[in-house]
Amino acid sequence: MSGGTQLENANPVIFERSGERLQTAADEDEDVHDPIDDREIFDLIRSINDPEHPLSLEELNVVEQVRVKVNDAESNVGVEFTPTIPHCSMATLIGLSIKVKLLRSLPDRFKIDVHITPGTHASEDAVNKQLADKERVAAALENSSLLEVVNQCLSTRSV
Amino acid sequence: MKENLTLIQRLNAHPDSRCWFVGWNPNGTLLASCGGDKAIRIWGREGDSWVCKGVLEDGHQRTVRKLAWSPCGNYLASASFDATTCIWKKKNDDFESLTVLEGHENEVKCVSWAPSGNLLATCSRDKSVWIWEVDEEDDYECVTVLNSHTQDVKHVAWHPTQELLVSASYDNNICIYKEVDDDWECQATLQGHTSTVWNLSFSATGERLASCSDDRTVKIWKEYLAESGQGELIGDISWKCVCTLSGYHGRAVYDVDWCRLTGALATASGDDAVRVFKEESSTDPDQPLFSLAAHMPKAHSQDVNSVAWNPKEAGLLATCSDSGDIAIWRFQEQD
Amino acid sequence: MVFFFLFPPQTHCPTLPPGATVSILKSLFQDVHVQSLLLADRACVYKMLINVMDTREAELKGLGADFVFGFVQSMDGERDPRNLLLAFQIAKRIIHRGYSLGKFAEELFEVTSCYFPIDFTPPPNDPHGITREELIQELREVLTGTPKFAEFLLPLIIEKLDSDVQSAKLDSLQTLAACVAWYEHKDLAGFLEGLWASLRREVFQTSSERIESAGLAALTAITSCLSRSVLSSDSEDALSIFLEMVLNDCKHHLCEPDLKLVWPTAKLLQAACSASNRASHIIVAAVMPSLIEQYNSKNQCSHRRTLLEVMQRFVQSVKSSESSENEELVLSAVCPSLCSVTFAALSETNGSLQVTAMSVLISLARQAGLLSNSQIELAVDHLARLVLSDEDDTISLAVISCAGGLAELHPTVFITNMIPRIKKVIFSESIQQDGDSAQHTQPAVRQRCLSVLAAVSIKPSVAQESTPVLLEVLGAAHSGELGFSSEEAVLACSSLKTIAERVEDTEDSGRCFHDVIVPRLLSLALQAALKGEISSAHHSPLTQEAVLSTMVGVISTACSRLQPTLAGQTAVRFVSLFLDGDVSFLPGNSFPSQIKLLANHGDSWRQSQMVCLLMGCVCSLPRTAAVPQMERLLSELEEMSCTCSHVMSYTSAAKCFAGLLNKIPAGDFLDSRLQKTMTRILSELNSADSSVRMQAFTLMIWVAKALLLRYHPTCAALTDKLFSLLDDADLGPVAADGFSLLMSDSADVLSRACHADVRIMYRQRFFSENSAKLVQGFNAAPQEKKPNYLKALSNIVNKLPKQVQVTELPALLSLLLEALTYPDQGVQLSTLSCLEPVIADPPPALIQQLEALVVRLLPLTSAPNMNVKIASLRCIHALSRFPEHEVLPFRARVLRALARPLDDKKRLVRREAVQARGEWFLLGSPGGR
Amino acid sequence: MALETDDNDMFDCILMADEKFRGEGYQEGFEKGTYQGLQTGRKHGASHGAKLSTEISFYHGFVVTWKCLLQHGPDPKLRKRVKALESFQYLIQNCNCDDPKSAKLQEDMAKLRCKFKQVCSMLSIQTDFKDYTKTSQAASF
Repeated sequence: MSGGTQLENANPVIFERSGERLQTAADEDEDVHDPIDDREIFDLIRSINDPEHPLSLEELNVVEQVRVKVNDAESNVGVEFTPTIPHCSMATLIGLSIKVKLLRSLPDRFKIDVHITPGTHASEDAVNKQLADKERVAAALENSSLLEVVNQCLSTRSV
Repeated sequence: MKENLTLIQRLNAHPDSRCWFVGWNPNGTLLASCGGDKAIRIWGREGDSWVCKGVLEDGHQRTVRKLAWSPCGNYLASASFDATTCIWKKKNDDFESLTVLEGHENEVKCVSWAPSGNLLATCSRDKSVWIWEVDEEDDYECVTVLNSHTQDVKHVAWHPTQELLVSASYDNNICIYKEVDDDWECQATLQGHTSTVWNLSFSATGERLASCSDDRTVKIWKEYLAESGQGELIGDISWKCVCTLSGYHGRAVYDVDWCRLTGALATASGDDAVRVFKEESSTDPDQPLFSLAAHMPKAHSQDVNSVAWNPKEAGLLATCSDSGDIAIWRFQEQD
Repeated sequence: MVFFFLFPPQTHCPTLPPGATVSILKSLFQDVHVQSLLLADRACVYKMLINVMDTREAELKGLGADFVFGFVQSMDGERDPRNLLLAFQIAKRIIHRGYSLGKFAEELFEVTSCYFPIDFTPPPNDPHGITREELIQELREVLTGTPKFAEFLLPLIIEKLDSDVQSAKLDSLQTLAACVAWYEHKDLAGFLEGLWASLRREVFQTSSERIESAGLAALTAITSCLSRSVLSSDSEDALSIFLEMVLNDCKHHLCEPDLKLVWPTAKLLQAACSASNRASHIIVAAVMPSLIEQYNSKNQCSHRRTLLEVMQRFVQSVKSSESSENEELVLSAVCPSLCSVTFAALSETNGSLQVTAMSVLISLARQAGLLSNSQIELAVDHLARLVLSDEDDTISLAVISCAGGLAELHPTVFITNMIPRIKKVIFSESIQQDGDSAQHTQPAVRQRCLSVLAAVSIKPSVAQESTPVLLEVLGAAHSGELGFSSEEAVLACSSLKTIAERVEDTEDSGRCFHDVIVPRLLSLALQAALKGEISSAHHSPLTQEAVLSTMVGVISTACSRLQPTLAGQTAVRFVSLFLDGDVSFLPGNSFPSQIKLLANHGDSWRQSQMVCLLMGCVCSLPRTAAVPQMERLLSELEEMSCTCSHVMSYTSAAKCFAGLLNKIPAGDFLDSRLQKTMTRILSELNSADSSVRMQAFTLMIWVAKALLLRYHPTCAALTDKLFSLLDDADLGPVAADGFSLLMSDSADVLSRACHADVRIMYRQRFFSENSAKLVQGFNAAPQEKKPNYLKALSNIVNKLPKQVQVTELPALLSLLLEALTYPDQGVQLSTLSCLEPVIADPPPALIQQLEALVVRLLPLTSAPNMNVKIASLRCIHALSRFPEHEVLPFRARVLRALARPLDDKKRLVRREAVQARGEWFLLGSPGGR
Repeated sequence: MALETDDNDMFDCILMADEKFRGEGYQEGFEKGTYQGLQTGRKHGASHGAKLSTEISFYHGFVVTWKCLLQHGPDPKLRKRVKALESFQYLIQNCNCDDPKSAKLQEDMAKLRCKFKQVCSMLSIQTDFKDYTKTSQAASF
């Protein structure tokens, strides 16, 4: 977590940031209703900072637009994220950050499911189950040391 | 069919927070609620509407997860994420903090009072279930610490008549405990759910147990005594799942409550809906059939966390939600 | 303390006999233990030393190394930052003015370097205002001042780089980069490995961008140091040895299949590469081939793109030598294969790959003399293909900029290849199979073609070829051939404008506009106007306002850049055309003999609106160019602006009038002219039943602007009139908007680009002169008129530079807050936009108003108008940066309120809401802020 | 003859050398391996055994001390506590730590820890020495 300590995966592959979403005339038009789409969700989570690298989840390819599925009409969002290494102990934290970011950024009508990309993590099921347990997520966000890490991941000011 | 669950009142009980739990006092005059705002609220009837009678604050440093009324109705126990359980005593119209039970390593998830009122059970993410003994002068003493679950214990409930304790856990199992020559032991482990078991509720007589789970099902378990038939024959009590309600809930089922007056089964679910199930009359007790008697799709704007039948007034139902709201419903049967 | 009387700091003391200084210093160093003195006295000693060093340098140097030793002793153990600054200055003088360090070099280093890295944080409200940066800077200049320190400093840096303290790392890296600048190879030799190891670690495992870049900078510095010193170095080639080490540690990362560490490695190597021409040679030779091979072996697009980007950075970082004639170019060896890779990428289907390829292309082209003609031909072919085929916006944007870049470097290919092809496409007309209608090139393609034409025309030679095509488009649009739309006409004009702006300003480019383009435009417009009058069949798009006003842009840009002689001619031509209907200079004649463009034609607006072209010319010419028949011109313009009923016509006339007025030198002519106009305007405005009040108002506002810009006193009278009009039943709102016209620059007239007489800070001046009036007016005004004042206010404040806003804000805050509660979107919007920057850096007055601010802002986040929502959300976002204890109480309230815009139907609103809400969540939360 | 045989011998040796050496190599390797295996095994076992026994003996000492402290007192409350301590002691004594392989050992340890918690709570001791019982750490949820 802290810069000083030895990183678990000291040398991740770095992927380029995708540019800002192009604005269309429809975006400016008062009368058009823009549904919440995959790209919009992706834009919410791609800038999240990785807990141990000075990089965004997008740059580490932890999140990709193709792994985001949203249905605005039915108010549900599904996000799959891919830990940089299969034993990454940060996986739960990353998932938590994604979940929290979405909880803070989406209308509360949405049901938010955050999972690990199938077959990419040693303890995939355990992590998924924990992230799905809202009671434990709620408890986690009352744990100041956890909340601190999550907030750092979500903070826009660069470290 | 779906019209027979009607909203009586909606209360913004825990603004800017979620409401985790609602519970009626034994004579059904008061409703207690708790939530993420660390507060406990007591609601009572005034005329034909429900109003806040009192707020119990600064008993806990973190979310208050569940509450339990003592059988006599004079005590209220609150379980909190701050790892403590608080006992409140009713002083005429007010409540005062009596003692704080410490010992759990982290979040206390549930608390429950035995029918006698002399025993209290608590459970926690530390995987343990604790049983406390209460004496005349309101002293609480831990009589046992049970570690039968391998994970976070979500719920504990007492049998309505016997000193029999059940617990539900993140490890997908249900455990049943009994005191055997003054030592509590896990008598049986009910397996069947494929994910976290969130809640448990006994039928009026206590020979049946309803459980609800993250696997989106509700299961009905029935007690089978050993062949000899004598109830007091200790050990080899066994419980079997006699019915599974699946395909009704769109997401996790967080709470189930079995009405002691009407036998109706109400569920609270993460799909924002409240449902009521009735047992088909004259079904084989070994394979009962339950049918959906009422379905309120958008009962709340967010997850429904808790559902509670009023113990005295048949059909009066309270629910609460992540939105912080409490809703009071009337369930009418129509023939 | 006798010395301090002898050497009052900062004063010279000529009275002192020669030699006295030395003996006094000697005894000072011997008898006084400086560090046991009081802070102030120590300061005195240092100041005295500085003083004598400045005045008695020779004598001091006589002391030899003893002086250094004395100083070292006296500063040893200094703690106070103020004194440290002084001590460092002395040390600097010792080093830079060549005092002999003798055997005390190490002592001097020790006594100063013990403060490195500086970890001083000034106490809050520190009166002496000494910053950490000052100390760091001073100390750095000491430590890096002489190679004599190298053997001590470099190990120290290597050690400090291991520290976990980010600031220490950063300081060490910067110090390293600084000191190496003075060193030679021999000073570095012993430490290269250690330094490299640390640098590599810092870049590979960096935790902050600043450290990374500092590390890279240091590497560059080291490499260039080695490159320098090798010239003198006798035996082995230090540079190539060092780079060999670097390459050995790095190169394999570039070849790993999963591209682990590609970026940090590339950055390191590029840093080294950019150090010198020789370094470039070595690195490129070692790296490029394997990269290219890698690229060809990969088939995953993301991997390829990464590799291509890496290559592009390498090409960029290559340092071409100063004397590149005889030397062979760094990249010439790899160029062919690099090109083939690039071209391959250009023909891929993956957009981002293509875009990257284009950036490679540019960087290659920037390497002078690298690309062969055939290669450039090929590149242009690809670009042309992309322009004509590709629909994707990002790509076509990239293509256009790439084409522009290439055309600047290699114009000829574009003249012979690109432009003809584009022309062909623009005018192509293919008959559809089912043959019912002529099928033109799709608008999208045409638009791209037009923008490319603009982009490539930077060299006059290219412009010579591209502009005729654009004119031809306009011609076709005018005559209605090939179904050119008016949008395309506009686009063609704006392309011409772009060219007028960007084309290199040379004699013949100017001529081209003066002789060909401007006359052609005029005649087209004129034909359109006249044609419009007679036949009602096909109405030429060139009579449409949109087209005309872009045409104005072309003309004014062109005219503003004309050389004096041409400018004069143009002026004469235009004036004689508009006053006397002289069409002699227009091509494609066949114009009726009697044209009077400025006469009042009743409803024939097509001719009258032509006046905007006149404006475009005469108002943009350099002030040196004399406009003939000024008096007559002005009166006809005034007449037109006050009588004509066609909005664009009378507005343009007014603008033209104002534009000319602004440039007329002060004097009787101007004043008398003004008098006439003023009286006319006022009489019209004051007669309530006048049918031309709007016209008069328009003229007034433009004249006012013209005068305001040049600080002409008469302006005051007009602005007062303007204020009084805020209460006017019909003109009230217009008057309010008038203020934004006064305060903002207009595109086509009265701008610096048009050589108008614009004084600096005229806005501030106007504001400070009138804000009081505004406030009074507001308080006096009847309720239903107040909005006008608020709108006027926000129109003014909006355009003020921020520092002025901040200083003036307290006086106006209550008004601005009130303005937020008015339903008028315009008022809300402009108020919000002027509040936002102020909130971003709030004056105390604003913080006191926090409650009121929040109360007014929150409801606006669910206002009907999306721009209001966005602006208010931005303000609320900015509020989150207020002092925490001030805003924390509002957290819950704001979060609740912002939940609603999260579900807004407009994505842009949601985006702002998300950002604002995110910040507010972090407020007062662990790790948040 | 002799020569021949000699020759054969010689060739045999050469032909056989390969297998012979491989065999020896294997043997050596095997022995080394087993030895090291045993070594590490012993280390591991030792450290774990040590951990367990320290824990148990800590409990034992704990019980004994507290019994002494509480023994002589008529107060029924004290009695209960002593009773609890005694049952704790009973568990400790009947914990079969002599058979490290048995699964029962784990059960017993679990029981001990639970009992320890209970007793601590009864004696209202702040179990700040949770080293044995504590399971969760800060970053878990």
